[in-house]
Amino acid sequence: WNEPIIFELHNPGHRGIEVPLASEALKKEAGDVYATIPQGMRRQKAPALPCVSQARVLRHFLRITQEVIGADLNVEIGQGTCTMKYSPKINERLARSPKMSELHPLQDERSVQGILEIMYKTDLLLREICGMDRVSFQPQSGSQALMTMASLIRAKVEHDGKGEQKDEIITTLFSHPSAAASAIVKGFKVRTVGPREDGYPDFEQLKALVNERTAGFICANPEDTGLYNGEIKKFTELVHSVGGYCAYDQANANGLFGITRARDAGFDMCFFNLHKSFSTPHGCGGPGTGAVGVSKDFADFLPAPVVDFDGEKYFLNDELPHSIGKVRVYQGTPQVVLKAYAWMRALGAEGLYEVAKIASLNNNYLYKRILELRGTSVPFDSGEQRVEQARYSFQKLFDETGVSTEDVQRRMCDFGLHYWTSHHPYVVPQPFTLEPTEFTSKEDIDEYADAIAQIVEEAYTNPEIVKSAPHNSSAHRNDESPFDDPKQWAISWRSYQKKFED
Amino acid sequence: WNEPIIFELHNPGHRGIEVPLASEALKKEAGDVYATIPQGMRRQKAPALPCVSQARVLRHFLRITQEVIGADLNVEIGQGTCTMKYSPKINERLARSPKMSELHPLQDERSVQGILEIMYKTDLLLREICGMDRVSFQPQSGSQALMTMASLIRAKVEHDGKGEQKDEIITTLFSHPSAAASAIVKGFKVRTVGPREDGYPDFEQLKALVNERTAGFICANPEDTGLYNGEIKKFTELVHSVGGYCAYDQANANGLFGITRARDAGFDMCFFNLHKSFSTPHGCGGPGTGAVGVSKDFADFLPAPVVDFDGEKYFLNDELPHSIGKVRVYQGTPQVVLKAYAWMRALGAEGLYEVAKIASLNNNYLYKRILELRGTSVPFDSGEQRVEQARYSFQKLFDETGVSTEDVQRRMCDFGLHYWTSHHPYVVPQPFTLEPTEFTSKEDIDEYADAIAQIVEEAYTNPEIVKSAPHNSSAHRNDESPFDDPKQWAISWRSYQKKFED
Amino acid sequence: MDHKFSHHPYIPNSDEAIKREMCDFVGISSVEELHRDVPDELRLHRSLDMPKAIRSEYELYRTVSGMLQKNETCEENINFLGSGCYQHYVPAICDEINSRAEILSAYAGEPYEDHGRFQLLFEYQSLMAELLDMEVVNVPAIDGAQAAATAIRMAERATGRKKAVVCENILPDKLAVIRNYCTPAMEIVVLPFERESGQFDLDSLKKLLGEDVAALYFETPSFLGTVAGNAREAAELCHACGALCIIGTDPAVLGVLEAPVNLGADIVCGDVQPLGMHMNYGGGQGGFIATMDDERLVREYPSRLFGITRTEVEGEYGFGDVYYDRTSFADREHGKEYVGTQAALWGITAGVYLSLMGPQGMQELGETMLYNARYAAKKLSCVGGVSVKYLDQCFVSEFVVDFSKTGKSVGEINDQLLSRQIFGGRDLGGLFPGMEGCALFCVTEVHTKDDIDALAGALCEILGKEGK
Amino acid sequence: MDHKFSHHPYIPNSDEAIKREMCDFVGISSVEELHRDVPDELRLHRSLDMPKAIRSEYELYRTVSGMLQKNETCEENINFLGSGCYQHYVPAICDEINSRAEILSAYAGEPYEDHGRFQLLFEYQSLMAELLDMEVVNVPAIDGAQAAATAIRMAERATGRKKAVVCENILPDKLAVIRNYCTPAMEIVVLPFERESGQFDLDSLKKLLGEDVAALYFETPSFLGTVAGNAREAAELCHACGALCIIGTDPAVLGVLEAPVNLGADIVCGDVQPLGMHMNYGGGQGGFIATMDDERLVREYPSRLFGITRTEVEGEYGFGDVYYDRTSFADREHGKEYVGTQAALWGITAGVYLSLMGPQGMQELGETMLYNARYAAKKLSCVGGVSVKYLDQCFVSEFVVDFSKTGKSVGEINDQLLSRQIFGGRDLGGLFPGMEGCALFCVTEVHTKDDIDALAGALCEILGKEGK
Repeated sequence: WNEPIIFELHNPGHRGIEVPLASEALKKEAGDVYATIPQGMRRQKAPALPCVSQARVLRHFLRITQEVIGADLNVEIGQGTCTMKYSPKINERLARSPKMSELHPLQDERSVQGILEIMYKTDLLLREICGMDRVSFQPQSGSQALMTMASLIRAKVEHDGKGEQKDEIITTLFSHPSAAASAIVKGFKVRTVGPREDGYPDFEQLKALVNERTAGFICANPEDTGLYNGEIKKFTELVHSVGGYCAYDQANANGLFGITRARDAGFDMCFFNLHKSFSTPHGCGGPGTGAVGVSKDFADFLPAPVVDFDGEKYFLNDELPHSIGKVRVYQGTPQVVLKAYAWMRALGAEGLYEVAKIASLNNNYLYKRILELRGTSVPFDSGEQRVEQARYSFQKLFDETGVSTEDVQRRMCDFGLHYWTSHHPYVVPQPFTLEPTEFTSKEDIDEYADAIAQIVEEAYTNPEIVKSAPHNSSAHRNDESPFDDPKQWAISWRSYQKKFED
Repeated sequence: WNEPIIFELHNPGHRGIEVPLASEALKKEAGDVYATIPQGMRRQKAPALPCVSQARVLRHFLRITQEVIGADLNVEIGQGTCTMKYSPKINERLARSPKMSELHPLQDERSVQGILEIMYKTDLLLREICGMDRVSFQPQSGSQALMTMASLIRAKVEHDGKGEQKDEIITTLFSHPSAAASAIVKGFKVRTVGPREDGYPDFEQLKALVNERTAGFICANPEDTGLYNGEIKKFTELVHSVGGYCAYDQANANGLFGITRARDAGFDMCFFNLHKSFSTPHGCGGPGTGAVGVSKDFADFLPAPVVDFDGEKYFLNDELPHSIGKVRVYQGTPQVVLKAYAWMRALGAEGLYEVAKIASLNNNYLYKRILELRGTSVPFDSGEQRVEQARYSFQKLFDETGVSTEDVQRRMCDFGLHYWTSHHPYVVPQPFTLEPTEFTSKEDIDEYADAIAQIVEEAYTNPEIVKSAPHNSSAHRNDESPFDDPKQWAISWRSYQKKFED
Repeated sequence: MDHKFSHHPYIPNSDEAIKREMCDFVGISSVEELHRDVPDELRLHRSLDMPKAIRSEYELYRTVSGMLQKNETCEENINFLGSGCYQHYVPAICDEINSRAEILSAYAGEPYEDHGRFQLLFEYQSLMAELLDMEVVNVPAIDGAQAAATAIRMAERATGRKKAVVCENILPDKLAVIRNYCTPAMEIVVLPFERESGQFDLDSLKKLLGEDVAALYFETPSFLGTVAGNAREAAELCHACGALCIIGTDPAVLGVLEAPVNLGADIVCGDVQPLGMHMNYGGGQGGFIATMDDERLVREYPSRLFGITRTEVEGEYGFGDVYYDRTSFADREHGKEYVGTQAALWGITAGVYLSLMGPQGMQELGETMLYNARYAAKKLSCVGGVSVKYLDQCFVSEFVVDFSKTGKSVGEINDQLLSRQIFGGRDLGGLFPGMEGCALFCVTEVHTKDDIDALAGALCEILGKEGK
Repeated sequence: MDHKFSHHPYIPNSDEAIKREMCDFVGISSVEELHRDVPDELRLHRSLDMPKAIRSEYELYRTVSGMLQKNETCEENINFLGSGCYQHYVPAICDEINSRAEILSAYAGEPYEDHGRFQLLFEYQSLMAELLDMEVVNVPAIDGAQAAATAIRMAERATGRKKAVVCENILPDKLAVIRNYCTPAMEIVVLPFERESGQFDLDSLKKLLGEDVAALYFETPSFLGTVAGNAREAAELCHACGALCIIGTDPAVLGVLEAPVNLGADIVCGDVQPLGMHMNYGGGQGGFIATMDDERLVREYPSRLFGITRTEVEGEYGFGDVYYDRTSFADREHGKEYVGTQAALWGITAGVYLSLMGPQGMQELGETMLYNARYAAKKLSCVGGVSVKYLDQCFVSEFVVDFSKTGKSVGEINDQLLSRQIFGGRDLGGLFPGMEGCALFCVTEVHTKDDIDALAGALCEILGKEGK
C-alpha cells in the first residue's frame, strides 16, 4: 500500500465517530459548566487532530497492519531472545470477553472472584515451575521485572542493615541489557562478568568481583548464547557466601520447563516473561507481564498486593510488611495472566516438558543447519548443545564477501522474514541471533535456513543484490541521516512539517 | 505470499485442534457404540483431510485473507450493481455477541424476545421505507428473494383461479439475470422488454407483451443503467389491467431512500438486499438477506413464520393460510437483520435521505469525471441524471487502441482496485459498471477516476502494458484453458492431483 | 433535530462545503436537484416516519445490546435442541478468519485482485470433497434445504424426468422448501417412514419408483437420528430404474459413518452449519452439493464452481470459474436455475474448520457424539415413564424420546426444563402423525456427562419419579 | 495419562517420527539426550505437579470461561469507580485493529519488514503531540505512574539535581511507584494538599522549592478531580529556581481543558488508558511522556522514539529510531534507565482512537463529562446528609462525595449499592488523613441521566432519606 500519514487524510468535513452528548434535560439541571472552569484553564485552541471518516480510518489502519509481520504470519525464528511463539486464539478470545475486559481494578472482591482465582492459580503453577514460594504479577515487562528484582535486593540488604555497604550488583555480559541498566536505576554500581573462550561466564572473574560490597548477582542461564552454565550453583553459592542475593532472569524459560528449577540452583528470586515462554502475544511490545517469583525470605518484600485465598474466597493481600511499594498501578496486567493460565492448562506438566524438549531440539537442528553454511560460525563455542537459542557470527562472510550482518538483515526482509543481529555493543562480531520455539515445525526451520543459505550463496556470487536490499519489502531504504541529528529528527508529524515542509 | 494449497501443508504428525473425548466413565456406561453401527455403514477409509498444526493453519488462512480486497480495504467503486458500502464494525460486534450467535432457532419464544423484537422492529422500518404492509426476512439473498416473489405470484394467480392461464412473467433486459432465471425455476415463461435508445425500458414493447397470460412483471428501477424510469406507474397499471402482479427488485435501493416508495409506484411487492443498501457485509457472497415486502393482499402468502407482537410479547406467527411454505429453513439469517437494524437506527429518517442524496451525488460526480476521459461513452443515454450507478462503455477505446474492457479490468488490479464489466450477455459493448455509495468520499472517487484516466492514457501511448496486465497483483495470468474443458477442469484438489500430477 | 445531517461518520460527503463543491462540478445548485427524474406524484413528500438517529456509537451499542440482553443463550443454558441446526464447538480460529475485514467486506472481485477469495473457496470445495469422498463440490448454496431442492432439480434436468420421491423422515422445513422450489416443474411424492422403525420401507419405495422418477431423496442420519441401514438397497433400486439417488447427510458424522457416495449416492447434499458456524438463531446455515466429476452432472450445477489452474509463473496456482456459461450470470434465463449471493463466508469457515480438524478430529468428533448420545439415551430411558425410541438402532447425536406414558405433554415438560435452564428437545407432535408425546433430543461433543446427568435429574424431578 | 504427549496442536514436532528424523540429523538418539549440560543435581527428577492437560479447545474454553463467569462486570452493573482507570466507551474499530493478528503477534521487527509497526507508533506519537500541543512523545511507557517516575528521573539527569517535589494529591499507587523508582537516587518530598480546597498551596510549595530541586510533579485534574487553578504560578516558581515543571494529566479531558504545556509544563505525562482501552481489571494502562523538541530533554528519554524520514523512493516515508544510542539497547548500563516491552499495543490503539475522535470528538467528550459530572454532583448533594466537596470548583469527571454526616460508612454504603448492582465510589478513608467518610465518584460519557438518577435514588433508599 503506500498509505499516507493519517494527517494527510484530513478533511474538515469528515468525522470518524460521534460521542454521546448530554441531554438537554441534564444540561439544564447541570447549568453552565464552562463557567466553572477557572480563568485560563479552558482549552484555547482545539487539538489539530485530523478529521477522517470512519471507513477511511479503518482502511488506513487495516492497510498499515498488513505491513507488519507478526508471529502469526511468518516463520518466526529471526527475533532471537524474544521467544516468539504461537499465541492460541482461544486464549485471546477468553481474554477479550467482557467478563475480563470490563472489570475495574477497584471493584469489590466479591465481584471479581473469577479473575482472582485465575491469578492465584497461576501463581501456584509458576511456583511449581520455578520452585519459589510466591509470585507477583505486577511488573508489566521483563525489564520492569529486573528493576523489581533490583528493588527487592535493595530493600532486603537495607533490611539486613547493610544498605550502606552493599552497593554493587554483578551481572554477566551476555545477559539482557536491562539487567545492568535497571540496577543502575536502583542506585547500584554494576560489575560485569565476561564469558570464557568457551562461552560460559567466567567463574574466575566472578570470584574477583565478589566481596562485601556485593548486594546481588543477576544473570540469565542460558544467556543469549543459548549455553546452559552447569556450574551455576557454584556462582550462587559464592554470592551467598558474602551475604549477597541471587536473581535469575528467566524471561525466556522455554528450554527448561520441567528440566530444572531456579530455586534448586540457589537463586533467591527469578522472573518469567509471560509474553515470551508462556505464549501471551507481544502486541508489538507490550503489555506483557514479568512475573517475579521469590523465596519466602523475600515474600514480604514484594510489591503489594498479592492474591491470596482464605479457603473460601480469593482476596487482595496488602499485608506485606516490607513491601517495596509498587512498580505498576493496581495488579499489573491480569488479562495477560489469564492467557498464560489458559496456555499452561492446555499443556499440563507433560506438555511443558515437551515444550522444553522440542524448543531445544528445534534449536539444535537449526544450529547444525546454520553452521553447515559457508561464512557462518559461532564464537564462544564450547562444542556443547545449545538450549533454546544461539548467537551466530557472519564475520567470515563479511571478510570474504564484504556482506555484513546488517546487509543480510535487509535482504531477509525480501523473504518476508525477520532477522535480528544482537543488542549493542556487539560482543560477537557480525552477530545474528536465532531462536525457534516449540511452535516452529521442521518445515519452518528448513524454510528459514534455506533463505539464509540462498543469501549466503548470493553473497559469494552476487553480493550487490544483498547489499542493496530490500528490494521487495513494504518500504525502501531509509535516509537515515535525520535520526541522530537534532536539527533534522522529527518525532511527530508536526515536527516533520516544521523541519521539512517549509 | 504464494501460499500453497492447504493439502500441501499436510504432515501426518501434525494436528490442528483436539476434540473433547468421552470420559472413561461415560464410555463404560454407553457401551460399545461402534457395534450399533449397521453393517457397512461405518466409515471405512478416513477422509484424506490434511494434518496441519494449529499455528500453520492460522498462518495459511491469514495470508490468504491478505490476498482479498474487501470494501474495508480499497476504494470500493468498481463492483457496480453490488452496492458496496461501509459495514460499521459496531454492528458486527453486536451481531457476534453470544446473545445473538448462541441462539438456537427452536428456542422457546420467551428466551429470544430480544432478537424477535429486533426482527419485528426492522420489519416496521422496512414497511415504512417501501410502503408495503408486511416483510419476510426468510430469503438469504436477492436471487432467492426474486424466486420468492415469483413463488408469491404463482401462488396468488393460482389462488385467483388463473393458475393455468397466467404463465408468463415479463422482465426488462437491464434487470438482474436472476429476475428472469428464477421465474423460469418457478415454471413461468419469460418475456423481456428491451431498452429504448435513451436507455429507459420501452413501454411500447411492454404493451405488446402484456396479455391475459401475464402473471407478473418484475423489474428494477433504476436498472443497471442507473436511470430512473419516471413512467414506472404506467407500467404497473398496464400489468394490473390484465390481472397481473408487479414485483420490484429493490436489491439496491440506495439512491431512493425517502425519495419514493415501491408501493406508491403501484408495486405489489418488492425486496431489499440488506447486504447491499443496508450495509451488512457481503462476506464474499453471503449470507445476506433479501427482505421481501408485500402489500396486504400478499401478506398471507408469505413464507412462514413471520414475527408478530401481541402487545406484550413477540412471537413467531405461522398462521399464514396461503403461505408458499418456506424458502429457507427457520427464520432466515437474523444476525443480518440485526446489523441492518443497527445501521438504520444510526441514521434515522434524515440519515437515510442523506444516503440517497449523497449516493446519487457521488455517482453523478463520478459520471462526469468518467465521461471526460477519452475512449469512454454511455450507450443508452437519455442525457438525464443517473441515480446510484451507471454502465459505461469502452467501445471507443477498444476501437482506437485495441485495449478491451477485460484488459482494463486486469490492469486495474495493479492499482489495488476492482473493476467489473457487466453480466452476460453484454448489451452495452465493452461495458463497465461503476457504483460509488454514500461511504465513498470525493477523494476516493478522484483516486478511482485518476486510475482509470492513467490506464486510458496508457492505452493510447503504451497499450501493451494494459494488455499484459496484471503486473503487480497477488497472482499472475491464468492459463484459462482448463475451465471449460471437462478433461482438464479440476474443481477439487483431488481432481487436480488426478488430472495433472500423474 | 439536534444535529443537522452533516458530518455523519458513515457519509463523508455529508458536509455542506464538500456538497457544494461537488454540486458545482456536476452542474446543479444543490443536492435537492438530484432525483429530478422521479415524478412528483411518486415522491414521498414527507420524512420517513422512524425513530431519531442514534448518532453516537456508544448509545447505539447500548440500545441494541440492551435488546439483545433479553435473549437467553445456549451457553447460559444447557441446550438439547438440534433438528438441522446444531450446537457444536466453534474453534476460535474459525471466527478469527471469518471476521477478518478483508473477507468479511469482500464480494465478487476477479481472480487477480481477489486471488485469495478464490483460493479460500477452492480449498473449501477440496476439503469437503475429501470428507464426502467425492470430486466436485459447489460454492455453498443458501442452506441444506436449498441444496436438496437444487439437487432434485439437477436430477430433473439430467434425467429429463419430472417426479421426485422424497422420504418423509427429513426436516419439515426442508420438505417445504423442496416443495416450493420444485413447484410447478416437478411432482414431489413423499415416501412415509415406518413409525416402529423410523426407517422407510424398501417395498413402499419400489412402488413409487419407476421410469418417470428423476430422483429419490433421503437422509442418513435421518431427521429422527436413525441411520439408513437400507441405503445401499435404495440406491440400487434407483439406479435400476434410471433415477438418481440423492442422499442428504450431516457432515459432522462422516468421521464415523460411511460417506454416502459409497452407499450409492449420485448427489450428496447437506448443510455446512455444523462445521464451524455458530447457530445464530438459524443464521449459520449453508448448503453443499457434491457429485463425482461427471460432466453430465457438473453441467447441471447452478452454483459457481471454482477450479484450479496454472499461471504464467512456474509453480504458481491460479483460480477461476469452471464452465461459467452454465450460470444465469452468463446466460440469464437460459442458465441453470440462478446464482448470486448464497453463503460463501460459511463455506470459507467450513474450510478452516476441516483444516483444523483433520481426519483424526473428524473421527473423534463422531466418536464422542456416538458415546454421548448413547449414554444420554440410556440415561433418559431409565427415567420412569420415559422411553427412547429406536434404542436398538444406531444414532450419532439425535434420538427420539417418548414421553407419552409420563402423563405430561412435551410442552409441559419443556416448560419445566426451561425454568431449570435446560432447553428440552423438539416436540414431534404435530410434525408427524403418530409421534405425539415424542421429542427429538440432540447431544453433541459440547455436552459433558454432567450436562446429560443434569437433564436426567431434572426429568426425574419433573416427572416425580426416581431414575432406576 | 490418557494421551501421550504427541501431536499437540501447539507443538508440531511433538510426533515420534519427526523427532526421530530431527534427532538423527542432530546426532542424538532421543530428545532425552538434550539438556545434558544440566547437571544431575540441578535436575528435577519428577514431573511438575500440576493439573492434567486440557487437550481439547472446547474443554479449555468451558473451564476458563466458567471461572470468568464468576466476575461481575461494569457493563452488567453501573460503575462509578475511576481513580486512574476509567470506563470510557471503546469504539469498535479500536478493538478491530488491536486484535489484528499482524500486530497482536508482532514484536520487534526492523523498519523494512515491520514498516507498519513503525508507522503506527509514529502516528500515535504525532496524534498525542497534537492533543498535548507538544512536539515529542515517546513510544508508550508501562503506565502513567512509570511515566511520572521516568519524567522525574529525566529531570534529575537534565538538571543534575537529586530532589523532587511531588504533590500529595495524586493516585497513591502512583506515589508508591515514584518512590520505589526514585529510591535511592533521589529524595521525594511530598507537598500536601489543603483539605478544604483540594488544592496545593503556593506558599507551601515555595518553601519546598530551591536550587536543589530537579522538578515539581503535580496533576491537573488532580486525583480528587479538581483542576489546578494555580498551575501557571506553580510552573513559574519552578522555572524561577531552575527546576522543571512536570504535569500529569488525563488525556480524555484535553478537549476542554488547556494543554499543560500552555500552563508552563516542561514535561507532561499520564496514562493512555482512557483513549480506547478497556479497563481489563487494570491491565489497560500505558504511559505517555511528552516534551517540546528540546535536545536537552530529548536525550534524556529512556524510551524508544520513532522518527520519520524519507526513503530512496520519491514521496515515500520511512521510519526509524531517533537517537538510539541513548537507550540501554544500545549501551546497556550506560543508557538512560532501560527500555524493553512496555505498552506498545495500547499506544497503537490510542492512535486509532484519536484518529476516530478528531478535534470535535475530543471536545464533545470533555463537554459531556463536564455536564454529567456536574449533574451527578448536584444530584447527589441533594441526598440528605450527603455533600459534595469542592462543589464550587471545576471538575470534569471525578468528584469527592462526603458521607461523613450520613451515619454510615463508605463501606456500608458501597455494600448496599453493590446489592443494587451499582459499584460506588472509591473510599478515601485511609488514603488521606482528614478524608474519612469521603468517596471518589467518577462519571464519564458512558453514564446516562438514568444511570446517575439510579445512583441518587439508591442512596436515598440506603440512607433512608428522600432526595430534596
